[in-house]
Amino acid sequence: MSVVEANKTAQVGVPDSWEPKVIAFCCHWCTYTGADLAGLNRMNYPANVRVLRIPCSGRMNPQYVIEALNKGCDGVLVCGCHPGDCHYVTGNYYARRRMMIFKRLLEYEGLEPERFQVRWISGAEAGKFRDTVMSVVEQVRALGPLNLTREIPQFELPAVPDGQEAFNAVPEEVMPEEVSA
Amino acid sequence: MMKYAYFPGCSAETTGKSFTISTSYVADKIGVELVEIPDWNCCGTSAAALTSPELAVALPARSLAISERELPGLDVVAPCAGCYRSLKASLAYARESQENRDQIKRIINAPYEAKADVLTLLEVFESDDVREAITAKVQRKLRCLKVACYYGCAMVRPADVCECDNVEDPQQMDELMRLIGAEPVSWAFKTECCGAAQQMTVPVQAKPMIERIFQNAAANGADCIVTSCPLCMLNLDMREAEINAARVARGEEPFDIPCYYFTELIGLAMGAEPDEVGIGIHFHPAKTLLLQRELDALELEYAENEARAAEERKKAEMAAKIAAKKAEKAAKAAAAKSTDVAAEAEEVAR
Amino acid sequence: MTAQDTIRARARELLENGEVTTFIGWESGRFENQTTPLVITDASDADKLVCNEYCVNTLAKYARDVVTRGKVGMVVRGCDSRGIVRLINDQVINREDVYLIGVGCAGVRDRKTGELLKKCAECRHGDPVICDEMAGDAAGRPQPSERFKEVHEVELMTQPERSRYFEGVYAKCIRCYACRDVCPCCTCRECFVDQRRENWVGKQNNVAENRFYSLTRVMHIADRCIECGECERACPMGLPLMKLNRKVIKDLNDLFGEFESSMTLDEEPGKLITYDLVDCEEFM
Amino acid sequence: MSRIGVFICYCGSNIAGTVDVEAVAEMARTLPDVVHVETNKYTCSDPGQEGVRNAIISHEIDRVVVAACSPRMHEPTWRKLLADTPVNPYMLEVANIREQCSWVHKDREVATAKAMDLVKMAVAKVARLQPLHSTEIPVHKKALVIGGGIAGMQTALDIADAGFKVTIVERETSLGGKMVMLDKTFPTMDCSACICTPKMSEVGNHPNITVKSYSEVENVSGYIGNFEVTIREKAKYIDYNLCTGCGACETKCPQKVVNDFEQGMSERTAIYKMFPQAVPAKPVIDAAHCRKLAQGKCGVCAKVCPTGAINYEDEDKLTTETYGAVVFATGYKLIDWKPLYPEYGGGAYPDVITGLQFERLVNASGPTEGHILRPSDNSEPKDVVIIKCVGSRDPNKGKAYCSRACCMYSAKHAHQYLDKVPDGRCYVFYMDVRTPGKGYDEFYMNTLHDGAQYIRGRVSKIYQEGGKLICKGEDTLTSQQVTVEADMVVLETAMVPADGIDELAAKFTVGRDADSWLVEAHAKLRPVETNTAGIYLAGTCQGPKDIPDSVCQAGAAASKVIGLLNKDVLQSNPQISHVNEAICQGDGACVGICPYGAIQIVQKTFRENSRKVTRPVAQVNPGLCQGCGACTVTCRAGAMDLLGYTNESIMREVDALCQW
Repeated sequence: MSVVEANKTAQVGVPDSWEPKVIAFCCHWCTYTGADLAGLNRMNYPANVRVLRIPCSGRMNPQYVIEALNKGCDGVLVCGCHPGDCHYVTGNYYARRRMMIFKRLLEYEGLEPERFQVRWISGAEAGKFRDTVMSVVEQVRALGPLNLTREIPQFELPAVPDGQEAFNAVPEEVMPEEVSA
Repeated sequence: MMKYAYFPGCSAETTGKSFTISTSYVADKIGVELVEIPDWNCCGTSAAALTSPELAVALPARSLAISERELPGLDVVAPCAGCYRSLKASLAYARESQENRDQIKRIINAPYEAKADVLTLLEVFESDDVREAITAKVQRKLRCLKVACYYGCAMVRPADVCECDNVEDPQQMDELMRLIGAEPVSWAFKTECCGAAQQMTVPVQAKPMIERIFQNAAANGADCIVTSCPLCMLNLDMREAEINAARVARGEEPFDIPCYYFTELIGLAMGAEPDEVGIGIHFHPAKTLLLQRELDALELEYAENEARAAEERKKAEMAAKIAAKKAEKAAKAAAAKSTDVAAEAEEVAR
Repeated sequence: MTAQDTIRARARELLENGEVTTFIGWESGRFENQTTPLVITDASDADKLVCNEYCVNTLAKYARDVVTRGKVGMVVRGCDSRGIVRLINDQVINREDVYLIGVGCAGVRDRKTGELLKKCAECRHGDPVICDEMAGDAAGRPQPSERFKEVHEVELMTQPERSRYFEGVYAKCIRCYACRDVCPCCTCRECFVDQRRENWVGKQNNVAENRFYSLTRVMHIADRCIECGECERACPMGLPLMKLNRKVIKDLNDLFGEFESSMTLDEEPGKLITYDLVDCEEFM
Repeated sequence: MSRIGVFICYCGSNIAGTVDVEAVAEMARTLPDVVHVETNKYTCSDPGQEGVRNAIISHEIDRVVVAACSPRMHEPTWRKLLADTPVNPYMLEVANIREQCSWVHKDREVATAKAMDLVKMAVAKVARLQPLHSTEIPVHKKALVIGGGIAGMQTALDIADAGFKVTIVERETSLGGKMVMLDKTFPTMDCSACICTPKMSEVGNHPNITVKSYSEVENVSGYIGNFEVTIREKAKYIDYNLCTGCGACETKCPQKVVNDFEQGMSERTAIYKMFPQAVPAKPVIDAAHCRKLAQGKCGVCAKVCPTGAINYEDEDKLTTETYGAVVFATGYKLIDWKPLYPEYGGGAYPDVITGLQFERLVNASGPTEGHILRPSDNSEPKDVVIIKCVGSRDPNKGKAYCSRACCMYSAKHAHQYLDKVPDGRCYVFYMDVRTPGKGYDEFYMNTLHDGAQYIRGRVSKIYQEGGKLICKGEDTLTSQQVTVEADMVVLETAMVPADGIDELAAKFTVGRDADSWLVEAHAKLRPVETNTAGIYLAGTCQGPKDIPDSVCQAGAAASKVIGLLNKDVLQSNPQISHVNEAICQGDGACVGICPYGAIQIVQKTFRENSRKVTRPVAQVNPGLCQGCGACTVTCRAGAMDLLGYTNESIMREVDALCQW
């Protein structure tokens, strides 16, 4: 998860051809239907979004978001029926709680809020689907690619906490405290 | 010995003097110690709330904070219903969140954790220990006295602040009255507003509020009204004459319904003279009724004793009659037997 | 009679009359003031048991491994007992599988510095929440005032600062999974990191995948974490894992109402497997 | 090794206009496991489908990707096509390159690239799918209706008329429910009994309907088409085969009991029929009050019974039967206003009565034979106050909702009172008057013309003084305090669900809202279905309603049931949750989250590490699971998975997509 400044410097190296990749997890009954309706109405939205159909937003495992970010998506959108309209009655209520917590956790660890968004879009809200996709793509485009730091930087061995030292300390004379520190 | 921090309120030495007198009389008797909170201040009542909500919370909190510091571990008793409501509302606010407590601390510039509860005098009297103590100390039961227990509005509302589970028909005072032999009537104005706060500003609206309380008490056969709120007491007791004058002018019967603090009646039942518990300083004459009812009680007792004696006499007569009948029967049987024996003997002899 | 004496005596009795087949406690380690968990099956070993302020390991999770051999007796403090409640509520063990001897705990100490361990300084429940008997008195220690101080500090950082901070954290992670192994909430029969078919999370030791492993671990224990702090204590690289666990607990508290997991055997279902119609809405 | 066939559709120019279909096909050929790629002008056309079928045979394809229009459009078509081929219908993935690609993007290059990605995703997913088989669920052609009120009776009649067997379970001793207690019905003022009792006897005599009166549902298991229901028929102490319903026992029974049917305003005997027109028209013995049963002495009824039908040894009977469908018609009761409204006396004043008590008072067969007499002294009240919304629209004390029928029946009560007591005065305190319905507002207007005084405001206090009930309130239109000295007060109290609804609904896993009304599957589009397939709702169990609406809903529920029972078998949806028992821990996180109650924790024995271990694992009821997948996310170990949308397939889909 790169930081904004890092992005700005990185942006120099970003080729002009770079396009953000956004994956949208859409529930079958509402948002996927809304996306289809956008097609029927020949609405236009950026092609940077790929829709992955799931039966219900309650099926949305946070792990899929992690996988997408890890494998190179620049943004993730999760969409479901409006609370109260879930085809399976309660799925999106659970999704709402889970995604609220998960989103906060990702942001706590430094992910830009724009990269992971959740929206309720009904089967009739083709316009909302288009607008949401456009705004998410634009926001992610503004942030630049998600350059995850992968390499482990060289760093000094941390002070080994207790216990660990006891483990290393056989025999104790060989492992004086200065070494482990 | 039960011990409480005592928040007297401004009426204690003035308009509610007889409440204070009777309370201390009864508390002494039953072993409840009331320790006055040092340097307590005005509870703020409705005036503070009108000025600023913070003031309404902070004023009572100051006294509670002093009590927490000086009288740790003691719950606070506020006999005046107005004080009780203010203190309780402030306490409820403080207990809502740490933020609220911090705000209060900032304003009063003193530590305050809202530990102690705020109680009415009635709540103190609710405990089983106090009830037992009262029962033990009662010397004369106030029989024949029909009382309308009047709780007033401030002790029960707002219901969530006052934690009152029966806003329309509270029972604590009624039970205390039963304990001392009086007969609480069932009536509909137990917690109705007496209009005290409006008497000066909108008397046209407020006077009927008093009148209908008396009206309903009378309609339900009460001799008197018993209250636990100094403001209600003042309002009802002082203005009864005024109400009566208006009624007479309208050609209606005036009321003769004295008002008492519940502590006064408990004190009386414990053997106090009316003046000892402050009954002598009421506006509406309050002693005659008590004398009358005492006489009624004596009469009733006499009648009951008579009835009991008559009953016993009847029983004894009955028993005697039965015994006589039994004896007669036995005698007859014996006689019959003896004739039989005689006959047999005769037979044998023959 | 000290709590330690009581524990030894009771462990002996329980093993002798067959009420339990194993007993879990601590024994003295090789070094001064060091202890290690001890599992005994023989009453004659009862005198090896110690109970002092250097018993740093939380024992709950050991119960899972030995419970198949029969009823387990064990010593529980606040953290151990909540761990046991967790195991029971997650159907890992049954209440009747364990006999719990409670001890009040005022916190355990670092064997060298003598200082209270971080996890104990933050502990909210020194005394057992369940036990069958108490050895000695409850400690009744005061509540630490600021449960979420650490979390709050991180929250106050800017987004780039937080990102850099956690990159530093995960750069250190060596993916040893000690945090998982020691956690009383991590009781899956097969952990997600070991599932090859789904391949839930990348297995390279790099900053990003370390981070995603950690995020998953946190989400998995989210509404069940007992805040024992064992993950942080066990981490050989000293990663501030409670900053993550408590972040989720704090958010759950703020959003869906105060709670503390694993305090009773009949606790309410977790916050993430329940919902409220009036939950706040931010995804419109 | 899987053999994937990819079929890419031009859809005329719909797709090909923006997407270079041949380029996509070229790319698809390079994907792993793809053995055949074919493009077609219209894949969904007959020749197109024939092409797919032939390709499957000739290339031995075992999984199929169709890149065409939305799966919402033609997924069923492809499934049906595959059913005729060796390929399992669920080894199919549709890449939506029309609605979500060619139609929404204009740039040919971009759209083609996206179409390629969508095909890649589909190929990645289809490679991980497993064959699924739907099973056939037999349908037991018999329906159970719970509740014998007007809604239940109507449902039963409609189903029975369509030729199916129906059982009605009624917990009271007679059919009729609340409607039969009413005097007249608004707005037509026809006599309730006159239109309700014929229905009762029709139900009682219908050859397809079995009435189980004085009975309750004890236990339920199973699922749509196959609900196994155990019914407890409470001991009636009377042999209904012998009893002729002559009523001799009732006239001779010495024990008097408060009559609930008359709302406590009269007495009945311990052996009783609820009311004269009861169906079944035979009495039962109220065991709690019968002298013979409670104290062992009496036995008068057995002596007078000419047929010897009395049996004091009778016991509850349990019967279990299988039903294809269940209809809830459990109705409502009136809220217990007494603890909620101490300001109305909390029940201390006998002349403060409920609307239902008023119904009995004006009813010619009621305790006063239709004379409006107040309960305390049997005098005719000259001033009557009617208070609406007692417990309704009052979130602080009662319920937040509107009880819907009270505006009309309070207007009816005012009308009936003014009709029967011409010199009386009637005051109606209201918050709003809501009269949407055919002829409803006209009816309300007539009541106003009758002379009813409508006062907009609530009554704050009622107390008794001098034999009068003094009602104090506010007229909010004039902002004046109002005091009415009334002889009788009628409280139009809120409707709440019938007693025991929570337990009963839990047995059937039917959802309830916060007020315990049963929840329909969709408020607008599936108003009589529940979320549990095969269970339907009729009448007020779903929410407050008046009679026309209840009957209407009853008919709707019946038509759903008839539709279901007309099928011999149902095809189960195989895309449902599946438990990997090897790693399931049985902690039950999935159980509570399932909206259908399809998951249970069961104890199972396994051989693990050469030992027998009995441990809890989750079990999915395939008849109940609808395949939402909510449970899968709660399962940290991933033991719960959703067939057709497995964790593995979604993860690989994500991976495939990220390669772009």
